[in-house]
Amino acid sequence: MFLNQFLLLSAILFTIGVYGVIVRKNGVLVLMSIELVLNAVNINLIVFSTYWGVAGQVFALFTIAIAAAEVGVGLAIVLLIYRNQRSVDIDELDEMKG
Amino acid sequence: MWFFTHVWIIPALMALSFLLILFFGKKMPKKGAEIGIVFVGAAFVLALLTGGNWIAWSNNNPEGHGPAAEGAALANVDPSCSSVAAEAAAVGEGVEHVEGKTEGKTAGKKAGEGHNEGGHSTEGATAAAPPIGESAAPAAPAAPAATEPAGAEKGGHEEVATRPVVSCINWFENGDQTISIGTLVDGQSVLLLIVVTLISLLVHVFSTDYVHGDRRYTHYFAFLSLFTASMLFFVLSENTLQMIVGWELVGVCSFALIGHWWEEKPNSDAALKAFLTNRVGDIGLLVGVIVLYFAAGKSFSIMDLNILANEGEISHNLLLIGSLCLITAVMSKSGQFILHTWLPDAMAGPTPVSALIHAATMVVAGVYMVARLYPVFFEGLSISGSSVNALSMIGAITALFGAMLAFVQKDIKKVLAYSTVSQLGFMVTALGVGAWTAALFHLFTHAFFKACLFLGAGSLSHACHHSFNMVDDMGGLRKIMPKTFWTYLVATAALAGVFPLSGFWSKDEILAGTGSFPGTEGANGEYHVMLVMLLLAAFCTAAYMTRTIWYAFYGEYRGHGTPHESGPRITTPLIILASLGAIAGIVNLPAAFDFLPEGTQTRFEHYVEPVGLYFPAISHAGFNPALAVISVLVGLSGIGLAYLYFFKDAFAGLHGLAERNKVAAFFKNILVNKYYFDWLYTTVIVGFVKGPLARAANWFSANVIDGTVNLVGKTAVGSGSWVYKNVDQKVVDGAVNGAGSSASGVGAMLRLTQTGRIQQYAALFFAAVAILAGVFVVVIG
Amino acid sequence: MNSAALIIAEVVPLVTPETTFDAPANVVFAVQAVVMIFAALRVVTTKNVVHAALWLVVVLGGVGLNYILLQAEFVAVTQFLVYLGAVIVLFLFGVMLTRAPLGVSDDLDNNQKKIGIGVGVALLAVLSYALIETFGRSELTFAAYEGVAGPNTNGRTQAVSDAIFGQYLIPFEMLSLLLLAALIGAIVLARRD
Amino acid sequence: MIATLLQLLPEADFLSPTIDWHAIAPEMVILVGSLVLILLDSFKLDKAKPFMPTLASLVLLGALIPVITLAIDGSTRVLFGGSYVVDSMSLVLKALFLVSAYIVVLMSTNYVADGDYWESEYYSLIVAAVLGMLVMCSARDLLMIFVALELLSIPAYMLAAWRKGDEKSNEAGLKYYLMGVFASAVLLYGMSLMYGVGRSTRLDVIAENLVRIGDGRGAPIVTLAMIFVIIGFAFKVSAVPFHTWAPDTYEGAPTPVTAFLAVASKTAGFVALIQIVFYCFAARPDIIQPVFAVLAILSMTVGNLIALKQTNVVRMLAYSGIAQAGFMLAPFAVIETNREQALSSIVIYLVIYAAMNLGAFAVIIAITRKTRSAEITSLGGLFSYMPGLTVVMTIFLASLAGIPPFGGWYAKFGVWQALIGGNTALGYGLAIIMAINTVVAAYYYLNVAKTMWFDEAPDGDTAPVKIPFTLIGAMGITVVATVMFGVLPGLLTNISDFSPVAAALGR
Repeated sequence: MFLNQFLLLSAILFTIGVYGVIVRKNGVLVLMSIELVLNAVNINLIVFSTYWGVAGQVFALFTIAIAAAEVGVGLAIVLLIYRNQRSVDIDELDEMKG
Repeated sequence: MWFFTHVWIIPALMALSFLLILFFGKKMPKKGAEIGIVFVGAAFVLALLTGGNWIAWSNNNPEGHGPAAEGAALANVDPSCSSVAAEAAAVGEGVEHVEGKTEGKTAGKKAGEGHNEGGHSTEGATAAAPPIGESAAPAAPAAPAATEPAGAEKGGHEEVATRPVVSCINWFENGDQTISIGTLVDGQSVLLLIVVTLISLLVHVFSTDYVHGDRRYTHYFAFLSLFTASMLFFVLSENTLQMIVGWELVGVCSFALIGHWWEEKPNSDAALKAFLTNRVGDIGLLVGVIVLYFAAGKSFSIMDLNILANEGEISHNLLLIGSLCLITAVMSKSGQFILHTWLPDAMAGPTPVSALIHAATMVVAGVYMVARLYPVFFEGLSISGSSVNALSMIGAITALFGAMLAFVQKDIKKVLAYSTVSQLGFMVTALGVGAWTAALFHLFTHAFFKACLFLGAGSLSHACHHSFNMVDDMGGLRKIMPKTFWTYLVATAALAGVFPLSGFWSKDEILAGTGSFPGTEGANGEYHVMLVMLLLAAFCTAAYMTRTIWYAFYGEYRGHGTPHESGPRITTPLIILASLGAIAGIVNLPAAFDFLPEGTQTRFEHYVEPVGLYFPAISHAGFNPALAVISVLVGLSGIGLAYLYFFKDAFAGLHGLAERNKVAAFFKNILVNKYYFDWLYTTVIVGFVKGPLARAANWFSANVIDGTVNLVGKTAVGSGSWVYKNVDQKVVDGAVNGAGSSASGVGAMLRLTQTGRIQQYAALFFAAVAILAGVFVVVIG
Repeated sequence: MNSAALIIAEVVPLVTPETTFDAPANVVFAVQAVVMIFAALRVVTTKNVVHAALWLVVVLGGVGLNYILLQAEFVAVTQFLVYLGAVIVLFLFGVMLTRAPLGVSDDLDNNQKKIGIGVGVALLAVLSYALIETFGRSELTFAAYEGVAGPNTNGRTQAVSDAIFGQYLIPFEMLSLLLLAALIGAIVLARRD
Repeated sequence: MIATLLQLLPEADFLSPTIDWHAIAPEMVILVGSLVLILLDSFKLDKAKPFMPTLASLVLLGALIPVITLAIDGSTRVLFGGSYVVDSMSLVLKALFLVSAYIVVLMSTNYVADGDYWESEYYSLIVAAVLGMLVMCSARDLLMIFVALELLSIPAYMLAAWRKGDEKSNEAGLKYYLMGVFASAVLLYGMSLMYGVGRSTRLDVIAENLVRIGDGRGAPIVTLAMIFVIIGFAFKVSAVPFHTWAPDTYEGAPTPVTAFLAVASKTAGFVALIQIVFYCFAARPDIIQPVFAVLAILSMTVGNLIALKQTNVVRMLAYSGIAQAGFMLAPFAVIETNREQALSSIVIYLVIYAAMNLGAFAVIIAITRKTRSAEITSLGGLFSYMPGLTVVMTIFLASLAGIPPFGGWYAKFGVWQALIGGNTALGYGLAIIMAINTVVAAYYYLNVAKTMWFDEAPDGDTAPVKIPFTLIGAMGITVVATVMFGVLPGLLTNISDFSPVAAALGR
């Protein structure tokens, strides 16, 4: 197997995730897109850990844990907004600008 | 010596005064004014004592010349403040240190001084006597005097070395480097000490009446004290970093004082404008100081910098860059052309503040800074032996420009403001052409008569219901306010350069310093353009001041209510200042006046001009009677023309007063003058000489003289008002404001990018990531 | 010298002749890569919120499969447990609690599709240029795992645990506080009061 | 039962790491302290609430004690094989974070108690975030830096949304969270590649490998990884064009949280940048110098220009903070030729910036107690009814504008010195652009000062408002610091003399 086949797969996932966060306006969907991006990173780490030892795996484990925490916090904020505004349409949040 | 090492007490007194007034002022019977006066009085006495000691010190320290003496002159420099000076002082003979080019320069300088010294030496040399000096001076830097130091010895063996006394303490450490804070005492700083404390004292006294009953009376005095303290701190600066702090403090205080009556929006706007314009220059100062810091081998010390610059150990390019940066600072602080616009606006402050700002403190800071770091400019701009440079050009343009603009102002304070701009232009030109002493001398004399004029204007407005509009709200005050009138008249005459008032002597010295006029070969270069521009400026100065006198004191009273003479607390300072303005010139009578008793000529130069390695080898232009006569004539013709212009109009009494402020009215005045000339020629001349000669004379009078008067008047007024309306108000002010409004326009546009929508932010974020990464990946790989 | 050589060749020759084409692994990779990319595209394009969550399951599972291919079994197990077991459930709760429309909805995207595609393509171009330019056709050799011996699978899980509790002890402790803080904060924000 | 299970375990060859407990004592105090706060809140509930700010302050100040003892000890301590280093610079920065957080707690005390907030959890989260900051100061490992960054960010996301009923606060929280996560993603992607090319997560190893790879063409992934990592932190310090979250979040978040974000969080971003750039990326000045020059120029210019048009004082401070970040980013661009001065000028700027900006926010909190609005016009006539507050605010504004003798002046001066001392065209260019920007910046700072001093009070309401003593304490500390740092810069130059640190960095 080539190194690049994994790295390019991860780059594609990263890019798709980026597309998602720019285009999706439902808050939950944006969070899902973020998961794509973070998983892309993990693939990179694991790939490189085949060269340089377990540090990459440890890094990936930390990333998984932190990503989970981030999603939890993100959902809490989205829920908060939903409760106040009855909508999770983040495109409509533009009270502060300029 | 005690006075020189403890001179820090003077600014400290004023700072203490500020704190005391701030904390206890309101509880005092006189609301804090008495604290200010007592402290500034004490500061003045101390400054006088320091000055007296300085004179005694200078007289009692006769030194020889040559490199050894130059080094010895630095013996009172604390080694911890200036390593270079300490080194120079330590080198016994100083010859190893001061070699080659420097040695030639130093000796050449002495030869130049010899020329001036010759005038009052007991050997009975006459003005034309010292051929040694005259021959050596023009080629001062290149003089092969190293081979003939005797020439210097002969001419100047009576010269005394005025030593700088530098003391400092450790301020802070920056890495392995110690930055000190301290005082530099030499003639220049002592002079400013006396001037600043004196003017400040008089302004304090004046203010007790002038701002009486003001609701921020206590604040006002607190800031007067702080302002004075800042200026004194700046003046005594031992290093450039300290200078920046003082410089900025002065700016901050002026902000507070200009905006003192902030209830009116224009006042607070003016304060902001003054401050912001000054910020532009501050940046120049900062960058310049940092450049010079590296140029001087990582040292902020003024001594180090000056000595190294003087000895040619700093590359010319670095000095040029540094001096150009500093010139930006001078342009803003000293109101030089393009950045001068804040100065007239700053008239919004209380008048005594204007007097303080214009006469002794803020605006002269720029001039003082150039004088302090003179070797940087002298070498960086190649002042010696040239005929044009940035400094002198800016000064000359400002001198002429400001004088023309003063012509068309209605507000008496704005006339004075533009007048200050113009006079600062004189000083800057003088520095630019190498006439260091003349510049400082003019600073000295100008302080008195300009302070007198401003306080006089304050007295007038005090009488006329706080209006400064001399065209509409004043007039005929000569009888009502005799003290104000006479002091104002004297100060005006001094400003116009009427012999023998102080302005005459200092202005003449500047004119001679340009080295353009035949017979002033002792100067550093030949600045022909500057001489012409300064003469024109001098002409305009005389004329617009006459105009002011006319509007304020002659004709009929046009304002409201009944004007009255001001009280003694206002008039006493006026009288003191007017007297000083009249007689201050005697401190620097030309060396050529050898009929005077010994030791009365060039005293100012003698005590104020620094001696030592930290000052460049400038030479002095001699007094030239022809030039003096011309300058007086120029001044008198300015007065005369304006006299015909305004006063004769009054005799005619035909025109409505309201019309006077219109340009059309000026043309009418010209017509009136024509009648006057008609009268002169028909009755006086024709009465004596009849026939063709008379007719010819009549024709001459009707066509040539009238035409000339007409033309001159029209041109002066027309160009003045055109320049005011189009250049000053539109172009210069517009550019200054335009830069601001375009910046805020761009800001408004950029603000639209902040849409508030997260996903546009996200798009921008990732687009920026892609672009930044893409560019660098492609470019660097 | 090739840059890939500078970065990795000291561990393993750039193109090792003895490396055989690992057919099964590559076939598995190709299939799951295609599925993953398709699923990822569906996550960001589908008009049904619940479907998006389910497509995400496919992607995350594929990622776990990749970890197995890369012989990182412990991480793969964690991936399945944390993502498929917890995060997806969290998302589904989120979908329900925010009353997202369960059927097809046209109102899930904003009007920035073109910008999104532009940015995505630009980013992918930069990334793939840099990756291909640098690593080219370098082989994956698992050099790091070969020397590690131990009682359990290739010794790697033990090595991971040794690293976490040795070298990475401080981040591990911080992580515990981070999770606690996130927990407390999320509760405060999400609960009614 | 357990004993049998243990017997089943194979012979473990795990060696528990040796830990220098003194070196990590400040972190331990914070860790234990935050747990105590959480436990107390859980068991005592409302009874404990009034003591929470005091307790949080005690924890923060308590952590300062080991910092001081470590500073007195003076030796550089290296833990975990070089991935955790306690040296003089990290101690200065730790002290800065602890004091800043203490001031934030002082500012929060009445603000949080008066408003409708979850009080105890608020302090728990702040203290937790401080742990992230402390670790950041010593971290010399990508993973550790990342976890520290997340630990200080995640509580901040939630604190920004802490005013639960307020839609603005919610919006602020979501914006900050989403942008923060995007930045984390980019940062992580960069870190994963950096791990790939650098063979380790430890900065010194990566630096060696970067040198070994050299700047030969053909390894664009190195460039890409470095830029991604820098961008991740550029977000944190709100550098343009990654600044968009800052004004909105600052405006919407509770004001003490804004102060926390604007000072502590931004400082943490700079600390991370210092670690990464000085200890690792310095091997490639050909990349980082232009990158930082671009970021610095954009930040100072765009920040200043938009700040000119702001009507809300918090937003104005947000944009001014962006511009100030630009000033602080500039010395990175002369890292090759003037490393030592660049490092100390950034740290000095950070310290002074913390003092003056925290002070400005404290004053705003005090003022908004009366005006209930952060519009600049609402500050009108402040001098007539709260002169002391006006003077204090003017000092902060003057300091931010860089006017002597206040601290901001010396901060800017140091940066200039570093830039010009670098003696490169880039350095001179940056110095000039910075000079122009300083002039622009003076305008909007003084405009606020002018409003306070010269304008009329809106509605003519000139009744003064009582300022709680905690807030007075916060203002007192910051104003004294701001003035002292300007008058006696020696205080700072002494503690920020990192020449040994910088020497150790030298190649």
